[in-house]
Amino acid sequence: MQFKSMVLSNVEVSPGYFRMRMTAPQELLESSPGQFLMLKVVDAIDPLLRRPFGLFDVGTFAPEYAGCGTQCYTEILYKVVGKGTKMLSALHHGDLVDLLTPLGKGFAAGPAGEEKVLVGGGIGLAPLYYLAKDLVMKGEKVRLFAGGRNRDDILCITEFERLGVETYVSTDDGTLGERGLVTQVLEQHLGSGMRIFACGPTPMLKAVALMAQSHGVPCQVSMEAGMACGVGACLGCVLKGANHTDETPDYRCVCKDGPVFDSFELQWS
Amino acid sequence: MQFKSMVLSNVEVSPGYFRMRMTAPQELLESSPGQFLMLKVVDAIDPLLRRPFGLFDVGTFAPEYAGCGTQCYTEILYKVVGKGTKMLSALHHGDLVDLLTPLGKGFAAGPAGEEKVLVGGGIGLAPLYYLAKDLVMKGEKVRLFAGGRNRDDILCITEFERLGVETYVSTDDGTLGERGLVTQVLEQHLGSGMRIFACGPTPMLKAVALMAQSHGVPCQVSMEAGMACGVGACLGCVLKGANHTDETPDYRCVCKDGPVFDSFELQWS
Amino acid sequence: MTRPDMSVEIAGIKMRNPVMTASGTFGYGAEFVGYLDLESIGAMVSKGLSLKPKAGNPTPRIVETPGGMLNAIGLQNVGVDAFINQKLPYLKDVDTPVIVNLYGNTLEEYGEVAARLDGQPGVAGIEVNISCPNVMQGGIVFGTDPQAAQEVVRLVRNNTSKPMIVKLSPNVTDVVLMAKACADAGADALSLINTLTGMAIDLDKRRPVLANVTGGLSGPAIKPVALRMVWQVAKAVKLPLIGIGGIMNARDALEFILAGATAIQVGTASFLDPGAAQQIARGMEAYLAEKGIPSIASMIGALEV
Amino acid sequence: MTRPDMSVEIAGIKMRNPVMTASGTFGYGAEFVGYLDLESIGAMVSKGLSLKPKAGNPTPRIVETPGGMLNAIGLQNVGVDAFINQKLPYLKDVDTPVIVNLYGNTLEEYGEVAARLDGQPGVAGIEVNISCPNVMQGGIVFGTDPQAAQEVVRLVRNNTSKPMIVKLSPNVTDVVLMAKACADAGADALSLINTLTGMAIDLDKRRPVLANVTGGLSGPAIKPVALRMVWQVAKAVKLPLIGIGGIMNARDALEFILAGATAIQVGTASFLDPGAAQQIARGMEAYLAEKGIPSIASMIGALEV
Ligand SMILES: Cc1cc2nc3c(=O)[nH]c(=O)nc-3n(C[C@H](O)[C@H](O)[C@H](O)COP(=O)(O)OP(=O)(O)OC[C@H]3O[C@@H](n4cnc5c(N)ncnc54)[C@H](O)[C@@H]3O)c2cc1C
Ligand SMILES: Cc1cc2nc3c(=O)[nH]c(=O)nc-3n(C[C@H](O)[C@H](O)[C@H](O)COP(=O)(O)OP(=O)(O)OC[C@H]3O[C@@H](n4cnc5c(N)ncnc54)[C@H](O)[C@@H]3O)c2cc1C
Ligand SMILES: Cc1cc2nc3c(=O)[nH]c(=O)nc-3n(C[C@H](O)[C@H](O)[C@H](O)COP(=O)(O)O)c2cc1C
Ligand SMILES: Cc1cc2nc3c(=O)[nH]c(=O)nc-3n(C[C@H](O)[C@H](O)[C@H](O)COP(=O)(O)O)c2cc1C
Ligand code: FES
Ligand code: FES
Repeated sequence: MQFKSMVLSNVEVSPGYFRMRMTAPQELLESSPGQFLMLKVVDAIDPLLRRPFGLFDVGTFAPEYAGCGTQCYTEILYKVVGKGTKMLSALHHGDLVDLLTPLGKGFAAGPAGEEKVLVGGGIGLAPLYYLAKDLVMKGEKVRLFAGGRNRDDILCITEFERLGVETYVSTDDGTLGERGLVTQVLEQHLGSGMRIFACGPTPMLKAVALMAQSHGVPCQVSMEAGMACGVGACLGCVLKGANHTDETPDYRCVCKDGPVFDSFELQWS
Repeated sequence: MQFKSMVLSNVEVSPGYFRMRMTAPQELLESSPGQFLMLKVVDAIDPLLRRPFGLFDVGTFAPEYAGCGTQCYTEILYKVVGKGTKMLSALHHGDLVDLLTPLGKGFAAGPAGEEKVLVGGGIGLAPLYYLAKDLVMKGEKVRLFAGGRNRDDILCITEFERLGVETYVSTDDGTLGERGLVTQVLEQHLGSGMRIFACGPTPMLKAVALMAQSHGVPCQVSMEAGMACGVGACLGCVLKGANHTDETPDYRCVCKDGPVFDSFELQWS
Repeated sequence: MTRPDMSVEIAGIKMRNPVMTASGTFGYGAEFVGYLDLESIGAMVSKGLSLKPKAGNPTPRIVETPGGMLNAIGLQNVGVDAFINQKLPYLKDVDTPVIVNLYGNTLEEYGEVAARLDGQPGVAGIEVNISCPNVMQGGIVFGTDPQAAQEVVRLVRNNTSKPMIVKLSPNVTDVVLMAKACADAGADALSLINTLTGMAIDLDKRRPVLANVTGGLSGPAIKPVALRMVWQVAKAVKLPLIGIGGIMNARDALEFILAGATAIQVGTASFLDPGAAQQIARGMEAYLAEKGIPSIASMIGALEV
Repeated sequence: MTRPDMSVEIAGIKMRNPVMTASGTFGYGAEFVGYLDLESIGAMVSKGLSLKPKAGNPTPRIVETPGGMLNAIGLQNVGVDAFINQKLPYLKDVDTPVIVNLYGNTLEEYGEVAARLDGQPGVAGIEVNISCPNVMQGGIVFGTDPQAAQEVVRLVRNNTSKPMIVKLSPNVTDVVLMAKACADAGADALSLINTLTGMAIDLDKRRPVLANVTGGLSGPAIKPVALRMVWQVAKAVKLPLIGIGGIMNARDALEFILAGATAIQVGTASFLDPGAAQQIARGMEAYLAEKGIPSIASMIGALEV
């Protein structure tokens, strides 16, 4: 869908990280965790392209103004890294943005009764909250491993805990949780009957994917790539599939075939 | 000067016309009526170029917050005509803009004791308020002839009257003041001992200039042209001087030699 | 009030309005269902097809630039046979002409691709890309040399009975020379412009942003160059022209019509807004209605210079 | 921490840093006093001078385009003699090299203008504009044809003992060919790019916006094209290069240095911000300091491809 959305709130949750809530049509309640949106920050050519963000949350609320039933919202959690996200961080309640969503292929929850292990690196946590909410609603046991460089990069942990998710935090500098990489903490907990859902920087995803594969744990990863269209038309966002060679190329679109892939689908070397 | 300025207020004074007050350094009190500013609406490339606006007012005020002396402000009065002015109209208190000002050559008040006749067409009124204030402070007798298509185009007349300026209003459709062109109303009042200061659309300025010349009344006109630099460097904003021919060209920069010209300086054919 | 007549015809291809989608920016059409009505636009142009499936370039393939973007997709496509078998059937049920953009890695391949498409009733016409600046072999030489371009165009002409549009590169000293060469060699219509060759650098990494180093610049940034070239070619060549380059809205589109284009293509704009082509068609009609202009045909080349 | 060494040398012209102002965008220098310190930049390039004063084109002469602007000033200038008598004396007291941009309406005029400047001690070097796309006679032919360019460059070479920079047009199929031609004919350095030829249309009036119909596109929109051309020429030609085109900030400037430019020129940016050149120089130095890079010279052409 494409629609104009009104910003409901836009709050700095940690230095340089914002959480923005926007109105959405009811149909968005049908979206899956792991899907994303493409946001046009301004109705001008700078920045030109839409910016992709994972769905951090989708839900309903009762607006304050009288005479209006429940209304659907979506949220994104984003890090200010450049021009577009900087302009985004200056929006406030009442501003309009243009959204394309739900886009792409989300996480597959997998069979009931497994232990669902969520692994997030920094801003990679964003799509995992929507996933956690969904899994908890389905009655699954959910654990979250969240890593970052320092404590400012550990986002919205209370929100996860409120859902009843067991959380494990680690930071490179030890300012919050264990000192070390999230993958080191994860490795100590890996075992059978688990299913991993990971999002974060590509080196982390690679480490998680290879670790999962060597432990025989099924693992889905949510990937990033530069995007122009978000709908599979420009072929700008491709990654190499597992069997890709220069002679028999096999490219996958992050926007359409992903952003969530089974770890075996992709080439990690 | 170039400086960052904070928007103090930005109010729609008539449909499609806004009046915006901004902070300015004390030095701007030395500016002359008729001078202008170049405003960069956003710190982005769309719109790319600065937009020129006449100084509508310059003055001082005592800010509400404690511990701060008087502060200088400037105002512009502008019409929303395109992209830049549309974005401008969305600014509010606290937003920052970048200004170059005072630019160009303003009005020369002329000898004391003359009748100072201000002629404004639509948004051409903008620089005349600062001029009226200045002339009234010097103890001059000031009349204003303000014209527009309809009553919505007649701006800030009360402000002029509050200064003690005698005002004559005309509209094309008669919805305010006399029905007819401002030049028709002006012609009935023309006589010796006057000095005209005019700003408005070029056809109006041409009519005023020729009328003034035929009545032997000195006349200054404030002109417009597309501008890039505002400082006389790009040579984009030129007009033909009175003696311009294709063989002996004589171009004048609106930004540096103007925007105010003596009516005899320019070619009106 | 009667609705303005928006229909145009390019080399026998009848279109309900002058708005086409540009090759490589609209996938194979189906990607945009749900965002616009494929039957609201004048024609669709497919992604550029080659004889064999083509993998395209390594990544990164795209980067945003001021007012534009660079792409070095490397002409990734499913190949002409897969297009005919997998993509075309769906498009056959859509009542909008499908124009197939094609290229060859060699001269011969151009002819071969054209030949395979010739028998396909679902193909309303072909657009020959002699101008893609991304691939080492192929496009680059043909599109910037009049003789080479003529060879390609003649060969394709001999292999097709379909209306043949030739797409010109802007990376030339004299676009009029190229246009005349293609006209003389048998093109039925010309489309212009393809992308301008550009480059982006990642300062901190000290590396080009694109894996391919250079890429093709598209988007609003190139509009003035495109408009100039359409105007120049319109003055010099009698063939119908299709204007392309930075068209974001109905006003942009109508400017190209005034400059001499019979139709226009919407490229990068479809990335910003997948419904752009439909909105532009609608906006063009609204402009004519508002101004009381009875037909779009009356605006073609109507610029007063 | 020692300050990074920002100095560069172009054909014997020593500059405190690589930031120059681009011809036609900085007037004759004096216009910018009060907005920046003329002694904070590497060099100033004058408005393009001809033998006689030149009126330039009718108006409108400029129009904003997406991410850029078109200009058709028509090379209005005071003429070389008035420059020497009226503008140069002021600039002599400024401790920053002055480079005079020049052009001729005929081949002979190029030589004549160069000759008149040759004896002037206040002139550190000349920049020969063979590339202005605005004027009917003059620039357009010389800048797009290798033989014609060589003739101009040879003639100027014979009329000057000053360092000679030749400024290239981007409106060519092969900029490397043009660069080599100018190098062979005796250029000491090359600057690139001049503006891309473009056009803007006023839809409602059905007329071109510019009185001259076409104009030169400058500003951020053209940066990818400029960067590509600098990189291409740097690989092929040994002369020092000056990168120009859409440079808005220090990062843009450093990208051109990585691509192979020894110095850069700031054009349209000075319109948006009259202090741009100084800020860019300052920002470049700050970048080197922050990254611990000892000298700008070490970054020239340091792109890893
Ligand atoms: C499917 C997907 C989901 C994403 N979800 C989130 C999210 O939930 N929260 C979040 O903060 N970020 C998310 N991102 C990354 C986010 O899109 C980029 O941070 C954003 O586009 C940067 O825009 P900018 O204008 O601020 O930065 P720019 O000025 O454009 O660039 C700054 C830096 O960000 C990189 N970058 C730019 N565009 C992209 C892009 N499209 N993808 C990846 N990197 C880019 C650039 O290479 C550069 O290093 C997601 C990306 C993808 C592809
Ligand atoms: C010295 C000077 C003083 C001015 N003072 C005022 C003032 O006090 N109040 C006010 O409302 N307007 C004033 N103007 C006009 C004002 O600058 C333009 O209306 C404004 O730049 C339009 O910007 P935009 O982005 O909204 O319109 P655009 O989208 O850029 O263009 C919309 C229309 O405005 C015209 N236009 C664009 N730029 C200029 C320009 N630089 N000069 C003239 N016309 C232009 C275009 O040709 C077009 O028809 C002044 C102009 C000059 C030269
Ligand atoms: C991602 C992308 C892929 C493209 N692929 C092709 C192609 O396969 N064949 C072709 O002839 N042109 C291709 N083009 C060029 C466009 O069709 C069009 O000529 C160009 O983008 C200029 O138009 P625009 O500014 O509206 O995008 C491509 C452009 C983009 C942005
Ligand atoms: C208004 C204007 C006038 C110019 N005049 C000249 C000139 O006289 N001689 C010349 O060689 N280049 C001239 N140029 C080209 C610039 O020097 C520069 O090459 C071009 O603008 C690209 O740089 P930019 O994108 O930084 O502006 C002019 C450019 C502009 C915008
Ligand atoms: S972003 Fe265009 S194909 Fe994925
Ligand atoms: S606006 Fe540049 S010279 Fe007047």
